[in-house]
Amino acid sequence: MNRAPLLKDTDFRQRAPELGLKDNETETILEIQGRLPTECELGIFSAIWSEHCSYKSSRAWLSTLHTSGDVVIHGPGENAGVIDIGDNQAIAFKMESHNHPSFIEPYQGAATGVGGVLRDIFTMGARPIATLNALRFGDPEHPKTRHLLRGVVAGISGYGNSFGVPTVGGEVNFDPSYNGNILVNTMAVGLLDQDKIFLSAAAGVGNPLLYVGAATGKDGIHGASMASASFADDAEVKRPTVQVGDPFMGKVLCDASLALMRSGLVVAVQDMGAAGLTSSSVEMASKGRVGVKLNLDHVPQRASDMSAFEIMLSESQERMLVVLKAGTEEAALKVHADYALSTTVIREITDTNRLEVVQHGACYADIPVDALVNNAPLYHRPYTLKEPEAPFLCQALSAPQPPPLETLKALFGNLNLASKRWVFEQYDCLIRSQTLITPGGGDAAVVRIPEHNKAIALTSDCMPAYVFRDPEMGGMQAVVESWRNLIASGAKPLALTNNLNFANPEDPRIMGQIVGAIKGISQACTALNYPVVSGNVSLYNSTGDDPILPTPVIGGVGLIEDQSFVRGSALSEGQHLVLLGTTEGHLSGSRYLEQLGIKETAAPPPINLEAEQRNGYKVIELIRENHIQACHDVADGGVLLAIAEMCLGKGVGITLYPSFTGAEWFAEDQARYLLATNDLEGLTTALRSYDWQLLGRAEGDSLVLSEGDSVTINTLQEIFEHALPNYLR
Amino acid sequence: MQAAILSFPGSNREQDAEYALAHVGFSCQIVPSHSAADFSGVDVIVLPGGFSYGDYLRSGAIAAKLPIMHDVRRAAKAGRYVLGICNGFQILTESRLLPGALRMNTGQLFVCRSVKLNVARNDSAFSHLYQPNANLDIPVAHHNGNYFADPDTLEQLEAEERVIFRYGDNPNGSMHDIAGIRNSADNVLGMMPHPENAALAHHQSQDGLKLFASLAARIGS
Amino acid sequence: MTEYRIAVQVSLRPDILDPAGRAAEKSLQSMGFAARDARIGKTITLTLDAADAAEAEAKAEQMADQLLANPVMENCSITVTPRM
Amino acid sequence: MTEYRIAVQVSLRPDILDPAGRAAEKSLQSMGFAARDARIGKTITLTLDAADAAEAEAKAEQMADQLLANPVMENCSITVTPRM
Ligand SMILES: Nc1ncnc2c1ncn2[C@@H]1O[C@H](COP(=O)(O)OP(=O)(O)O)[C@@H](O)[C@H]1O
Ligand SMILES: [Mg+2]
Repeated sequence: MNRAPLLKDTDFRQRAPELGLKDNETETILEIQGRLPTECELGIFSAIWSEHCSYKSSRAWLSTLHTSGDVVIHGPGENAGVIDIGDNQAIAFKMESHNHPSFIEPYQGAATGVGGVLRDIFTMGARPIATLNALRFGDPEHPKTRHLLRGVVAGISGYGNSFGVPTVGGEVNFDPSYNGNILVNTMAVGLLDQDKIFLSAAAGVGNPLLYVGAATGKDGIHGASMASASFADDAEVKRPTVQVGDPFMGKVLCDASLALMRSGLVVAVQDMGAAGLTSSSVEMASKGRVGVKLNLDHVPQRASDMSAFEIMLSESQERMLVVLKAGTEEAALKVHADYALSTTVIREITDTNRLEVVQHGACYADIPVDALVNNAPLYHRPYTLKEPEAPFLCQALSAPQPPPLETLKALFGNLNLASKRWVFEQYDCLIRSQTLITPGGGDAAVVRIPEHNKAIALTSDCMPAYVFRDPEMGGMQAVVESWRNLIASGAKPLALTNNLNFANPEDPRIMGQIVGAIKGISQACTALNYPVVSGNVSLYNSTGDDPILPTPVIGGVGLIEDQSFVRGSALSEGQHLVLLGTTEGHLSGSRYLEQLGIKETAAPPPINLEAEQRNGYKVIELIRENHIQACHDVADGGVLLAIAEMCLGKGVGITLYPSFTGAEWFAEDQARYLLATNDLEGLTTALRSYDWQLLGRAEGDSLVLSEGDSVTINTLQEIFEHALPNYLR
Repeated sequence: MQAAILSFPGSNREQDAEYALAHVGFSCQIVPSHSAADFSGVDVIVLPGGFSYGDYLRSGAIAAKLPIMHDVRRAAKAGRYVLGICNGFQILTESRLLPGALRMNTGQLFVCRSVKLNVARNDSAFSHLYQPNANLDIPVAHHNGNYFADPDTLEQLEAEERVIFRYGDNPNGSMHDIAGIRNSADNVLGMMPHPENAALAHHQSQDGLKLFASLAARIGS
Repeated sequence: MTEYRIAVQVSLRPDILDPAGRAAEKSLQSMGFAARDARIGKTITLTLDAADAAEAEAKAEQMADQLLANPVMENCSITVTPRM
Repeated sequence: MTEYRIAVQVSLRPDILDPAGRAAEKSLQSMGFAARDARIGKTITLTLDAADAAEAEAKAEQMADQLLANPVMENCSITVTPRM
């Protein structure tokens, strides 16, 4: 067979760096191929070796994460992590970022982010049952922020609602460091049977390879690499184009894929995500230690003039690769025909361990898969760890401070703490009919498992301000906050996924943030037996020289064995409110100081993993013994804000007893929970030998401080609910 | 009692409907929309929520042109019950089984929340178990739920007492706060809110259950 | 047979309020443009073979009536151009 | 100052996927129309005061760039007609 022309040496050396390859990487390509590559081969190398696909800066550190445990069925490495929830059932889940595309085209960027992570879930054979999203935007007054917020939320809503998966939770925060680089992280969660998990390792020499779903177009070509531009003569044609999501096709693809998997015809499945056909075929071949031969003439194409390079690197959405059992093509096509889905055989599995790409009768790429994968660059980038400063405690504040209720009102009007109703009401949180706790109803979202009495709890968390001040403590904090949120909703935490969003890893200080955060995450996961089973790394998030705040988002999953253990955070008339945990008065990185305009970089609230375990396990027990009827963890904003949030749920007031004063109300010490009970005596007996204090009793229509100051719940409600809609008016 | 739940490509609340229907005693079959259907043994045809054909062009427009909609029309003429929920309501208006049209919400955003729903008529096969003027908590989840009809049609709907449900807190700009209407024979109902998501013990409200129970009682008797 | 390019312009009937147009207008105004009476319609363009322009137009009208526009709330206008 | 009527036609760039156009096309085909290459764009019409047509057009271009179209995926064309 003819071979496509090899690049000339000068072209090769010019194009390689344009595609993001470094000099040493360029040399390795020559060694592996033993000759100059074709254009298509160069594209394949640069995609597989991009930061996005190879994790070359973070891989060494990711391997130090705690990833094992009794519940883990598949840890990191598959399309999604899979954990055991009993009864032969499992949960597959994963978080993914779509930061850069969402900045360029917020609607489509966010929509395709949702579509991509949903494909990761159903590729494993799981039915998607929920999604969450963690969003970070710039300064609210930055000229682009409103537009980006509107577009991103509409995109998530547009894709998820149409696909038919409930979007049940997430977070939305604002900070100027995201002005030129927003973060759009989506977590998807699916349900499957443990004996029906599908993996991506291809097998069976001669088995047909099936291309399923949408046609390939010139969408997001080479999106996986940071390649800027101009591979070609015609800049207009090659300008990276935006990927457009088609949730309708996404849903059909999901239904048809699950049907095909049930049919028993399938050997392996892989979705086409970043680097499209390239990464999916290389991954299937590499994991199965086989070769793959692709005939691009059989790939459905949307444009008539697509080159092999473009087809291999297109990131068109809603596509999958499937390895079938030999001789079952007809049967498979029939399954797909029922869904009006187009499917084509694009050749087969070989025993060569090579990736061979054929187009128009010529060989456009012929690469040894093991060498391609095993020689992927791995960098131990230099890093400097930030020395945390001394903590900032309440005592350090000079008097006079504003009255607590004034601060409370100001905090409720702060977009970081105000109601996100404007966002989550655009998301269908009810579809599938199984949602038990909807956004705003509790610390975690809760979704029932049909035909069982159990449910799972889901949450996403990160406090970038803490991570910035002490990456290790901040990494730990994100893990323990998600752990607490699951517990407060009635769950036993099982495992987590993460999305590590950082700036340029070639800057040793940023690399230090990455290393520190991973260390912190790892310590917390180990101590809490709360393993990492999947995740994603997004680097180079900065605008010019301005890095984003380090943002390692944690997505947690917990199990509620019995629906009667589900707890919301709304306080009811007559209940007593107890604070569990110790308050020392840590203020650094707090919303309180931010509100007062006090700039500092002191050490964030420390995490005491023993205290976390002691208090967390106690709350799990208190819920199971029905000593508490509502529960809320104390997070950013501190105790008074958390109390007020509990009051807003059902619009009931509270009279507080003497406990805290001034800034103490807003300290952000960790390992604390607010417990609401109908039976104070039972609760306090159960809490003997724990550090707790009685805060007040739910009654009336106002929040009343022991000094007599008060504010009506109605007033708070209005501030809380109107802040975001007023901002967007 | 037999219910047929139509499944158009892009429908996504078939199962939600099935849970609620099964709860009041229907045995349900999910009927794919791509071939003709025989509804002779069926008591009620349900057009469920979702985004048939992606809601592309206009919500419900493409589904309304499918041949199976002729079978639905014939079944309705023959007196079988037809219930269109959300996208189902949009399909019913696009296929002229019910008058008017559903436009984009005035707020221009998708809206998912519980709304106050008033039972404007409890003399319908779909609502007779509700108290007169009962106020219900039932969720909506739609982007195009803003009911529109020309003045004559509206007048006729009111005169013939065909508005069955009205919003207490109109979430989408619907004219006359219309949330659900019936045909003059009272065997076809279209509504935007989702009674099937407020029907089961674990739902935040069970106010939608009586709609399905009303139908079951009427069919069973 | 000739190839015709058809454009079907679908607009909301003028007596019907157009919230999307209003919203765009408001944004434009807040950006300093003195725009008014903004309305948003859609245009469906497609290619069709027909014996002559009259046939192409007749088919386009049928498509508009039967699918592309909803007469309850929309008006439409059709342009037909032969494709070179 | 003259009143101008502006129409901004926004269409997806030809290499960008248009799922809505595809769905409409397939539906037309199954209804028996041999339509192809269907694409759905939008048209924003509005009224603007300007000294002359050139100014009106310049303003319309700014509005299109800054709000009405996203150049990474959409093309747009503008028509300006004085209002009688
Ligand atoms: N992007 C989002 N999508 C869906 N729900 C969201 C989103 N952002 C916030 N929420 C919901 O709003 C509520 C409040 O969010 P947040 O203040 O971050 O909660 P908490 O501090 O209790 O973790 C939660 O129920 C959360 O799930
Ligand atoms: Mg939080």
